[in-house]
Formats: sequence, structure tokens, C-alpha cells
Amino acid sequence: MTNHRQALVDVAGLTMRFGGLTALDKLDMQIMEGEILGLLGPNGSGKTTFFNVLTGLYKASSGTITYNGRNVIGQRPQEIYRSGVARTFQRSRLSLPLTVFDNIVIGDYQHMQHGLFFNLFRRRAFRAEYDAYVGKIEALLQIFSPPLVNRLFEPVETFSMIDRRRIEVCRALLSRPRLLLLDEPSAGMTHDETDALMEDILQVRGKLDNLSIVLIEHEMNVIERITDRCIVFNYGKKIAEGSYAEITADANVQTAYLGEAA
Amino acid sequence: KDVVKIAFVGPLTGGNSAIGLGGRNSTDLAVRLRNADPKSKYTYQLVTQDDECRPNVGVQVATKIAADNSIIAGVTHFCSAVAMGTVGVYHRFGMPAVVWGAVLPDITYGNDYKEVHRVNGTMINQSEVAAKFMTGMGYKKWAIIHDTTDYGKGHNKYFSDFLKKNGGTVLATFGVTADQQDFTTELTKIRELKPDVVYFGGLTPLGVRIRTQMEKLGIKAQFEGTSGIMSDAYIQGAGKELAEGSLAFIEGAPWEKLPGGLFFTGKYTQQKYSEPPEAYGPFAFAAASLIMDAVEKVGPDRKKVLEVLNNTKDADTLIGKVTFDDHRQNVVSLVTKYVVEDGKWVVWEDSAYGQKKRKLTGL
Amino acid sequence: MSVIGQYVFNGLMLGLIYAMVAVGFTLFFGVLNVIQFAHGDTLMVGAFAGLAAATGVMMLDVGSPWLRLIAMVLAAVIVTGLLGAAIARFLILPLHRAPPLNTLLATLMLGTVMREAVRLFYPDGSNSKPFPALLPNASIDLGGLSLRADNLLLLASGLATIGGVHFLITRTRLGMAIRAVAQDGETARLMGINFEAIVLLTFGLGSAMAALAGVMNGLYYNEINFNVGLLLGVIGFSAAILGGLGNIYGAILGGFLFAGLQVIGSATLPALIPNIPSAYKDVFAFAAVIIFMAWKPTGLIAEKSSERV
Amino acid sequence: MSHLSVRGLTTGYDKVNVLHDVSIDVAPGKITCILGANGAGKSTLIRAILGLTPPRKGEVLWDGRNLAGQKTHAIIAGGISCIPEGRKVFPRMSVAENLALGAYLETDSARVRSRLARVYEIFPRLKERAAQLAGTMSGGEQAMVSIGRGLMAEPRLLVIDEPSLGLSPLFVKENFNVIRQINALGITVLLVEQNARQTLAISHYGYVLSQGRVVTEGTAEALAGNDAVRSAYFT
Amino acid sequence: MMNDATVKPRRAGLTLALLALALTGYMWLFLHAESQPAVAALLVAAVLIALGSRKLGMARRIEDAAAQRPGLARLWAVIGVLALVAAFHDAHFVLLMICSVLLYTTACLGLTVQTGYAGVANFAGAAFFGIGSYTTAVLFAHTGIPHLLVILVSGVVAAIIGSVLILPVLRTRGHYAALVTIAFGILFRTFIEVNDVLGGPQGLQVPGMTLFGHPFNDNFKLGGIEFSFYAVYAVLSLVICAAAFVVVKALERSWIGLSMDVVRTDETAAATFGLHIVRWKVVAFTLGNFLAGVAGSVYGIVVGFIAPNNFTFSDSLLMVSIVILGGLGNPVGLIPAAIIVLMLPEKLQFIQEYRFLLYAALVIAILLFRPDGLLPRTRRLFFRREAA
Ligand SMILES: Nc1ncnc2c1ncn2[C@@H]1O[C@H](COP(=O)(O)OP(=O)(O)OP(=O)(O)O)[C@@H](O)[C@H]1O
Ligand SMILES: Nc1ncnc2c1ncn2[C@@H]1O[C@H](COP(=O)(O)OP(=O)(O)OP(=O)(O)O)[C@@H](O)[C@H]1O
Ligand SMILES: [Mg+2]
Ligand SMILES: [Mg+2]
Repeated sequence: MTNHRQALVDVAGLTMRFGGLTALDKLDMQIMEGEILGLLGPNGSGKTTFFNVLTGLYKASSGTITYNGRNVIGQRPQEIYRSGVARTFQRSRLSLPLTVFDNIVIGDYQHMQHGLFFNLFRRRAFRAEYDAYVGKIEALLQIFSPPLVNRLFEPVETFSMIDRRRIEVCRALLSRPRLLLLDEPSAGMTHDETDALMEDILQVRGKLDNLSIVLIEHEMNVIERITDRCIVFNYGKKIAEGSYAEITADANVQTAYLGEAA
Repeated sequence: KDVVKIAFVGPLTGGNSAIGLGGRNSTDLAVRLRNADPKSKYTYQLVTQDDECRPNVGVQVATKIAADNSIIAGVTHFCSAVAMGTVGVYHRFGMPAVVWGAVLPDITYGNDYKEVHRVNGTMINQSEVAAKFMTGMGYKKWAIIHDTTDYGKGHNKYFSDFLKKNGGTVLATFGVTADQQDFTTELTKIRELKPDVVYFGGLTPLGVRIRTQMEKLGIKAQFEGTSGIMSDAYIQGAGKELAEGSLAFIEGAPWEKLPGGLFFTGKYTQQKYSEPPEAYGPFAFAAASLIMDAVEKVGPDRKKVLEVLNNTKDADTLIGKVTFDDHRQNVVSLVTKYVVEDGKWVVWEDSAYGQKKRKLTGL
Repeated sequence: MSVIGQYVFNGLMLGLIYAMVAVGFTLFFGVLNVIQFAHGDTLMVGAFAGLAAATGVMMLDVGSPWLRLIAMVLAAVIVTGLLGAAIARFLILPLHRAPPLNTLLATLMLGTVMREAVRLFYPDGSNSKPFPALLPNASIDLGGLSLRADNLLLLASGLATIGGVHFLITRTRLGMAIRAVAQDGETARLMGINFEAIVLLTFGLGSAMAALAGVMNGLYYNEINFNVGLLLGVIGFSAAILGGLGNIYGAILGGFLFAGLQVIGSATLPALIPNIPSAYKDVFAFAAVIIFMAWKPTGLIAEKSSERV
Repeated sequence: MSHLSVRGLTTGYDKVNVLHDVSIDVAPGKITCILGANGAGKSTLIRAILGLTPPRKGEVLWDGRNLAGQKTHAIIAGGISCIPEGRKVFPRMSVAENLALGAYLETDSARVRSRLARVYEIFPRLKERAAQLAGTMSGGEQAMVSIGRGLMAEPRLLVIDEPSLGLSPLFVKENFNVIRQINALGITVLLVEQNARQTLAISHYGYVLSQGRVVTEGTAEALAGNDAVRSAYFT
Repeated sequence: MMNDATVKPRRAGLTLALLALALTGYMWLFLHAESQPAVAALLVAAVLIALGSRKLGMARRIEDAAAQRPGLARLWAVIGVLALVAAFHDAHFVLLMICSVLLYTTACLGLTVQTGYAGVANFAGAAFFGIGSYTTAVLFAHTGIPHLLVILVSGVVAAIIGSVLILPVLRTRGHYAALVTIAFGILFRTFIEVNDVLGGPQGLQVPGMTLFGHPFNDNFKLGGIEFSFYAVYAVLSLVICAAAFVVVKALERSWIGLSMDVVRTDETAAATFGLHIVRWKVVAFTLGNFLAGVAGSVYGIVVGFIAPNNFTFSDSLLMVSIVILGGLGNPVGLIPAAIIVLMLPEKLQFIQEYRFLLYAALVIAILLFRPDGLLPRTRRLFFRREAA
């Protein structure tokens, strides 16, 4: 069902080494436009590393990632973000002393006005831009966690892990990215909470056309429910690719990842 | 009796506090003695301010006392940079000030402020005498270390000039910062140059360090300092043996030989101050006495006191006769030479060295 | 030749003292991520404690320089060790949850308190004090290079001390505990480590090192004053950072590097530019530091990156 | 064998109390689990037992001794070890050093070595990476380090807070096996987990915490059969 | 917090007015106090009032009021200072102290932008302050540039010289960056002392200021009352300080301040969300140095004399102390902190050589009781929130 779609990201021969350790090993894969791709694999198989390379935080040792027709290897994180890639982090990375609003609004940094004069002296125009952001963020939070709407101006450090994850997802979504990378967003959530989060993500995706999502997740039912396609890593290599049913049936995946060796 | 306030300003905290405290104690002694004197018409009260040896703080406290009209006059400043900054303040507010320690010539000669007087000499007099004396002794080659404060830099300038005039050569000059601890690099170089004399323009703490480190490196040259090292602290710091033979020069008559000298030392000890008067204490004492004499004469009125001070001529003080010239600088013809002998600063002429019983290094 | 030898030797002594101070900074930073700005003044207090002890023993009519030396070192180490622990207990730990800069301010002020206290309350404290020369001062003359036994002894014992501390930190259980506390105090407690005890111990240890450095400084220069700590503290801090914070080798290298810069600055500058005051050597040394930091932003021995995303 | 008993525990952060009058018993030699939604106070309960968030009221009895008010390291020295929430590895230390710290209180090096061998057996990945800085390990690898470190203490009571967070399905299973094995060695286990089904499968007794209070308790079977529990926590 | 926003605006106004009155009154007493018992009593009173107001919830009330009517709060602050200037119209020394406090506050506002917002610790504040002073001294003496312009130029020069440090400051972080600025601070001071071009250790005289042909350095009469010439400088300092405050506060409540905060707290996250890390660090560093330069310029003029010893590493630390003591990142906290750091040692003159000992001990005590500084930074509110 995804085959006739266009590839948004094309990864070819991607290798990432840390000293003697090869975290990504001649990886070839594609991310299609508008799909939800599940990224699976045992611990330490290179999933997060792939995100880090794709967002420009790590520089790959060799290989290419073509996105938007350009190789992003060697681009700075800032440039990659501006071309529409947003992410969450496996270990949440929020600015704890800052408020929920602050943390989310920064997600749309590229569209804010940065001029010194605008910011310092055109306070009325600034106010208009600010109000628009408050509206947008409240709308987002209304979807992900309505109670947070009333706590918009409280510091993030007073929130639970779960809320922080939701805030991170909102931050990533605010700029209406084309590619959203989610790194274990449901870790530590109960079943219900995970469900709700996924529902919310799907709901937002409905509003943004052609958003592609890559989801790293160990919770298999989540993968089953929401992904269009999955790719499984092991030791930095792609060992399987296909629908949920296909990969769970794969013997390699079973031994390496699911532990249901035949 | 009416109460008359006079001020003392000097460094009471930080690196130069030893001299500052000595000056304060001496001023305090002058005030106490005067108050104890039944003949005095007023009761004097001392207002003490700490200038931390920092110009901006100096200007602050100077403004404080100068703007306070109940303070008639001040015994002010040991640090030259501070005095340079504050002379304008005293002038603006018309408060008579008598500098007790700062030696930079410009403090009196760089302006024409009627308010600013100075009892101690400038570094010019001192350097001239020092250069003449040393070349006269037969020394030929000098290595100079000076700190980069105005004190050290000024001494270096004047001393080098006078030295050249008198036929001495300066092999090398080293400017060092006032908080430097290690001088081995400079001294290693000096050792190579084999000078007859190591001249140091700066204050006691550095003087002690340089003298001890000279020894470490085995430099046998004669050590010559300025008024800045003329303190017991120098001898204590360097130790009796190392200090032996060190030379220093200071403006004014050898006060311990004047009749007032013994009296001063005696009274000072009686008061049990916890710090010694140091080299400039007597100047502070003399400055305070001049001020109080003037007040006794014309009453507590700044303008009148100023007039009296301006016209000081041959006034008898602890440091000898004081006469102010047209820039209100004490024309001290006399510069006394001192040498360390058996752990004491001794006037050259009275010393075993002066009497040719002992010999300075390299002679 | 002999001059160069002499410069090298001077530089080594200087570098050693800087290194010992830098090691203290590194230890404190290592254990609690704080900069203890009073460290230089701790050194000064240590030296004064040693001096007092040596004077005291002298008054007891004990002539032997070795006995006096032992008394001096013991007094210095014990007094500052306790002082360091007390600083940790009453200043560093209570401020542990506050932003790290606040600890910096508090210790800065503490440095002032210590400096002023010595100046005011040590007999005649505002003046330089002679520091007794207690080491044998026979000297070996190697072609104009005078190596004195006392200096060699100082150099050797300094290196030994640093080596000992390094061994302690990297090879012993205690060292491991110190590093664990440094990285995550709460989890360290979960390992059964007595957090407070380790912190106090580390501060005691680091401060005792400073005291040793102070005594060595005194024995080397035979002079001591209440102000020594100020500049030594700044230089020690610089050295620790030049080398790469949190790494003892770094601190040592940083110390020698800084001393090298100073010696090179004051020895070669006048040769290169005639009539330049040698005080420019500080300008030179600190300019070199700035350029160096631009070149190696995390110091000579960069901390191995353990941060990941 | 020792018995951990929490009586009327109340505690919290700053001005608010998070736990209210909580009492639980951890039977010796058994696996006791605590279930509860996020923010129910499970981790806080563990922190209170270990003295990290000191109890404000109530007592924590261990070996008949009240742990409330004692320092954490003293509590640990009493034979309790903990695998904390969020792994908490020492990032700038190697894997091997992290494991060694787990056995900090053990001074007999032979014993430390044999424990290390066992941990390496359970997690071969750790042996491969013994020299890697723990901070650079992947999320799941750090979890292994943390579990391994907890085992190194060979405690009488092992307290585990969400060990399988971020672990792959294979390791989650492995992990529950490990816990069972540990328990089989006679070590008492107090387990906090999100994965209720597997947790109850290996536990003997369980408590359900909600908003800082114990709302249900019972044997694992009973809880597994309890409809309310099923609907709330089962995957 | 939000529920308190229901406090009537009228009440807030009243609270602020009373506060302004009380603070001005206190400062009036404090500036007057000279004797040992008076200073001691005022210090004790300050502690008791601070404790009491927290107990009675007054502190909260004041905070809320200030948050609700920020404009009014600032107006009262300005009026308070003007009232003090008027009350001490002929007390030169007091006015000089007021100038110092205002100008150091201005410089520390710059440091707040650097250290508190963007996380670029600057331990060379006094050096940039000094660059401002020296530039002014030279330009006043040797050029005919209008004096107000010179003040601005001095700030610009400080900012430009600061750009020498930008590369190393950008490449380093935390303590490493601190070392870069420490090195610069020491280098600057040594350089101007060793080098005779700028007066060397003797320093330079700074001529008084003239504005539209009116010299500032003369006492003047207004409505028959003799005013100290320092009064004019105090007003000038107030204008500069207030302007700097408005800018720094607006900066905080803008996308720029937000960006700086994110850069400070998490550079990796900042990079992933496209922030111009370099740009914001440069802006913060340059703006901060500019403010320090401007403050230094006016300070030089007010004091009338500058020398290397005014701009030592200790002076830089003094500024850092003000920034930290006030509560890192909170511009309001700078004012009480500057008063404590600058005026307290002055008020302790009567204990002479013991004053630094006592002063340092007092600061430590304050830190132990208020580990986050006098007025810790609060969360950002871009605009006053209407009752939710
Ligand atoms: N900065 C780094 N330095 C050294 N090794 C690293 C670094 N980052 C990752 N690695 C190693 O690369 C491998 C892949 O790590 P990665 O974080 O991508 O795993 P992952 O698939 O996300 O695993 P998990 O599911 O446990 O999060 C791991 O073995 C890890 O230890
Ligand atoms: N350090 C803290 N400071 C203030 N409040 C805290 C702190 N830690 C936790 N809390 C609060 O205490 C409550 C209980 O938290 P706790 O971590 O014990 O829950 P939990 O049951 O372990 O949840 P989870 O499943 O998310 O780990 C939560 O409301 C949380 O917000
Ligand atoms: Mg991962
Ligand atoms: Mg928890």
C-alpha cells in the first residue's frame, strides 16, 4: 500500500561508527511520504543513532541521506530542522525552568520574527504574534492534554514525565513538520495512556497533510495499531522490512527482537 | 572645648594595609596627644576612612569627607594613584589635605590646587640622592626591578635618569606586577648580567620576595631599595641575615634622632597599637600635627586653616622642618640614607658600614 | 645552556605548585561540580598554620629542622584538612541545590574572610613573614646551573603527592566512590556510599593538598604573606581548566603549561621586543590562554564525551 | 529471613504530601509488586523506603529496625539494594566501573568477581562493552547496566522500579526471567512495573496504589482476576 | 498563582505605592545612617521586615502586584530614586553613591543578559566597564564629539573590543568560557597599567560633561535651593539605568530572550529546533558589553578620574557578585544586590580594617539563607495574564 508513494527520505549505505563500534552499518532504507513507519530493533541496534544522524546531531562516517532531493549529511541540525524535520528525544530534553508555553513555542522557531527591533520595540506587533501562538498551542494541548491548557505558564520541572513527553510531542508538531521523528514516546506510560497518546498523534496527523512519522517503539501493540510499515534493525543493519504481520512472522526478527524463537 | 573633626584616609584593608594602619595609628596618636594636652583649645576627633588603595573608592571617601563641612582638614593617602584621583575633589570642596605618603611628583606639581599639601618628599629627591650616593660609592652596573604601579614606575624613571647623569649603567630593567610571587625568571636573567647592584623600586612585600629569591639563585649583588621597603616588615620578612646590608632612602631628617623622635616612639609603644608605625607613620603624625597647629592658631575654619597651611615655613615637626613651596610641596632638602645592620634600619652615617667597619657587597 | 637549564628548573618548581593547586580545583569540581574559589586562600591558611607550628616547636626548644618540618607539615595538613571539611559541611553542601555560580560567590567571599582574618588576627599578619628554611640546602652545581637539594626535595615530594592522589582517585575504592558521588550523588547513596562523608573527605583531601602546596611554596620562597592565595588561586583555576577540568593529568599538565607560558613570556619577550617591560609577560600568558582556549575549547585533555542524545 | 513492613507512611515533596498513610508488607523470599497509574506515588514509596525522600510519618520496619529517618547509605548497608527509576547509570564511568560500584559494600574481591561473572552471563552485551562509558550506551543498554549493578550487591531485598522501561520485548522477557531467578536464590523482591500482566505472572502478592493510597491488595492471582485491575492496567 | 490575579488592580496600585514609600523611606534612613548602632539597627530591621513580610504573605502580595502592574512598579521605582535625589540634593557623597549603584546596576544588567539569559559567563565585566571609561576619557579630552554621543560610542567600543573574545567564547562552555573572560580581565588591567599611552598606573583625568553647552560639573541653584552637581549625574545615571532596564526586560519577554534561555539550558535541543545558537550568544555578549561600556563611561565621568586599579579582576568579581546575589537572571534583584555590595562596605567604614571581614561574612550569611539570591528569577510571563 505504500509502494506507489514517493520516498521522502532515501538512505543509502549509511554507516556510523563510534570508535571501534559500528552503530549503523551500511544502512539502506526509505521513508515514504505520508506514512507512519515503525522502527524496531533490540536495544543498542542503532535506532536512536539513526535519528541523530538524520537530524544532523551526529555526522555519519559514510553514506547518504537524501531528503527533499538533497543530501543532508554534513548539514547542520538547524538547516535540517528548517527543511521540516522535527523530533522528540528518548530522554526528554526540555528546558526545565522554562514554562510549558516557552518550551512548546520554541518548536516553531523558524517562523518567529527574530529582529531585535521587532522584539524590543514593536511590542504591539509582537503581542499579536504572541497571541496567535498562545491560540495555536492551546489548541494543540487541547488535543494532547487538556489539563495542561490551564497550566501553560508553569515551569516544566513541576510536571510528570508523561506530561513532559506530551509537551515534547507538541513542541515537535508546532512547526507543522513534514517529517516527525518520535523516539519511544510512550515509554513509562500505562496502556491507556499510550493508547491516548497514539490517538492524539493520529488526530493531529489528520490535520497536517502528508506528514510522515517515524516511530521508535518497543510496545508491539502500538506498532501493530498505528504503523503502515516497519523496519527492524539489528546491529545497525536492516534485518527486516514490511507490514507488522510480515515482520513479526520473520524468523530473524523473532530471535533477535521478539524472543519468540520458533 | 569644641570638637573639631579631622580625617585620615589611607589603605586599611588589602595588600598595602600594613602601611595604612601604621599611618592611621600615628595620626591617632597625634590626636590623642593633642587632646591630652591641656593647652589645646579644642578636642579633636579623628574620622578614619579606608581608600583600599583603589582610586574610585578613594574618590568616594574623599567626596564623603570633603563634602562634610564639619571636617576641617584631612591627612590623606598613601597610594599615589588614589591621591591623583582625589586632589580634584579636595580642590572642588575646598578641604585642606595634607598628603602623608604618596610620592608621585604630579600630586603636587601636576596641578595648582591650593588645598593639596604634602609633607613627604617626592620620588625625585629620593632618586637623586640615591643615584649620587651609590655611584659615589663606586658601583657601576645596575639591574632594575620595579613594580608597574605609579610608585615603581616613577622611581624607575627618575632613578635611571639620575643614574645615567652620574655615570652608572643600567643593564636591564624589569617591570613586574605588584602581586607577583615568583621572580626567578627575572633574577635568572639578572644573574647572567652580573650587575653590581640590584635596585628595586616598589614596596616591602615584593622587596622581601625579591631579596629572598636573589639568595635562592645565588645572586651576590648589593640590594638597594627605596622608601617603600624601609620597614621593619622588610627585615622580618627577609630575615635578619638576608636583609643585612640592604639600602633604602627616605625623605626627611632621620627623625629617630630628632628630639621628637624618641618621644614619638615612646608614646607609640605606650598606646599599644597592634601594628608598627612603619616608615610613613611619622609623616602622618607630622601632617596631623600641622593641621592641628593651624586649627589652634585660627580656629576650625577651612579657609583660614588653608591659609595657614599654605604659608607653612620652617615648621618644627617630627620629621624635621617643614616648608611648603609654591606647589605646597614640602621642600625637603634632606634625604636620609638607611642600611640594615643587625636586623635594624640604621642611618648610614651611624652604621658600621658608614663608618667603614663593615663593607657592602661588591665593594 | 645553564640559563636555559635554570629557566627549566624554575618553571618546573612553579609549575609544580600551580599543579598542586589545580589538582585541588579538579578534585572539588570532580566531586560536586563546584568551583571552590577560596582554594588559594586555603593554601595560604595552610602555610600560616605550618608557620605557626614551626615557630611553636622552635619555642619549645626543639632545634631539629626535621622535627620542625614534620610539625609544620602535620599542622598545615590537619588544620586545612579540617578547614576544607568544614567548608564543605557548612557552605558547599547547604548550597548544593542552588545554582553553581552561587557557590562560587559564597566561596569567593569565604576567601575574603580567610584572607582578612589572617591579616587581622595572625600576629602582625599584614606583613610578609619569613618562612623557615628547614630543608638541607646543599647545592649541586651543574655547569652554572645551581640545583639545590631543598628544591629537588620539594620537586620530588610534590610529584609524589600528586601521584599519590592520582592513584587514590583512579585505583582505589575510595576514589571510585568519589567519582560516583561526583556524577550522581543520589545514585551513589543507593550504592551504599556515604555521600556526606565522601564530600567532606574530598574537600579535606583537596584542601590538605593545598596546604602542602602552601608549605612547599613557603619552603621554596622562604617568604609568605596573607595575599599569596589570591593570585595562586586564579592561576590554579586557570591551570585546572587549561588542562581540562575533572582530570588530574589535565591539572598537572595545565599547571606546567601555565608556568611555561609565564617563564617563556618573561624570558623571551624582552629578547624579541627591546625595552618591553617584563610585566607584559602576564599579558602574554593570558593572551596565550585565550588563544589556547579558542583552539582547545575543553582543555588539553578533553573530558571524554559521555553525553548522548 | 527478613521482612519489610511499611506502616502508615506519609510523605511527599515540598509542601504537598504524595503518599497518605500507606502500609505494605513485603514477605520474605517472595516477589511483591506495586501497580498503579503514573504519578500514583510508586516511586515515591520506594524513595521513602530508601530514605531518599524521608518519611514524614509512619515507619519502615526492616529486620525489626525502623529505617525511617536513617541515611540512605545506612539503609543500603542493611542488605537492601535498588534498581532506581530511570536507570541512573554513572555516565562518565565505564560499564565495568558501574558494575563494581554495585558491589561497593562488598570487600571480598573473589565474591565480587563471581557476581560479575554472573551478571555478564545474564547480559553478554555488558561484557562486550565493559570499557564503554555508560553514558554513551543506548537507552536499553543503560537499563541492563542498571539492573546488573543492582544484582552486584547480592542483597537480601532487591527493590526494582520500572526495570523494563525502554527494553526490547526480548529483554523484557529476559528481565522477568532474571527477576524470577533472583527470587529463586532467596532474595526478596519489591517490584514496581508498568507491565501488569507479566508482573503479576511472576509476583506472589501485589498492591495497587492510586493517588498515594493503597486501594487494592491481594495475591497475584486474585489481582489478575480482579476486573478493575484488569481494565486499568492490562495490555 | 493565577488565582491571585484576581486581586483588584486598585489594590495592586496601592500596594506598590506603599512599597515605594516604605523602600524610599528606608533608603533615606540608610543613606543617612553613619554611626555603628544606626547601621546595625537598620540591617536588623531589614532582615526582620524581610522575614516578617514573607510570613505574613506580604511578599507574595507585593510580587503579585508588581507582576500585575509592571509599568506602575517601574514608575514608582523611578519616582523613589528621584525623591531620594531630591532629598539629598546637596549631599554630594550620597548622590555619588546613588550614581555608583545605578551605574553598576546598568553594567550588571549587561552581565545578566550574558550570564543569566544566554549562559555566557562574563568574568571581565570590569574590563568592559573600564574600556567604556577610558574611551570616554580619551574622546572627551581629545575630540569635540558631543558628550552624549561619546557615551554611546564608549559602549560601542566596549562591544567591539569584546568581539575579539567572541570566537573563544563561542567555542567554549561553562567554566572554560569563564576562564577566557578571566584571562581577558586580567590581561586588560595589566595592559593599561604597563602601557603608558593611556596614563599607565597614574590613570587619567576625565573632564566633566557638558550637555548643550551646560557644564555638569558645577553646583547649581534651582528655585533657590542649592543642588549638588552630582544630582545631575544621578538623574543621568537614572535615565541610563532605566533605559537599560526597559530594554533588558523587554528582551527577556521576547522571542530573543526565550531563544537565549533555550540556548543556555539545552544547546542540543536548541540546535534541533533550528535556533541560531551563535547569533544569540553573540547578541547577548555584545549587548552586555555595550551596557557595561556605557555604564563605565558615565561612571568615569562621575568619578572624574580613572586608573587601572579601578578595573581589576576583583572588580569584575564584584559585578558577578551583584548578579548572583540579586538572583541570577533577575534584573530587579540587581538593585538591592548593588546596594548591598557597594554601599554596605561603605556603611561599615566605622569598623575600619574589619569591614571587609564583616561584609564578606554578611554576604555568605545572605547566601546561606537565600541560596538562590535575594530575588530569584521567576518564570517568564510575556504579558500580564488577565485573570484566567
Ligand atoms: N555517542 C556515542 N558514543 C559511543 N557509542 C554510542 C554513542 N551513541 C550510541 N552509541 C552506541 O551505538 C549503539 C546504538 O545506539 P542507539 O542509541 O542508536 O540504540 P537504540 O537502537 O536506540 O537502542 P535503545 O532501544 O536501547 O534505545 C549502542 O550500542 C550504543 O552504545
Ligand atoms: N522531585 C519531585 N518534586 C515534586 N513533586 C514530585 C517529585 N517527584 C515526584 N513528584 C510528584 O509526586 C507524585 C508521585 O510521583 P511518583 O514518581 O512517585 O509516581 P509513580 O507512581 O512512580 O509514577 P510513574 O509511573 O510515572 O513513575 C507525582 O504527582 C509527581 O508529580
Ligand atoms: Mg534509543
Ligand atoms: Mg515512578
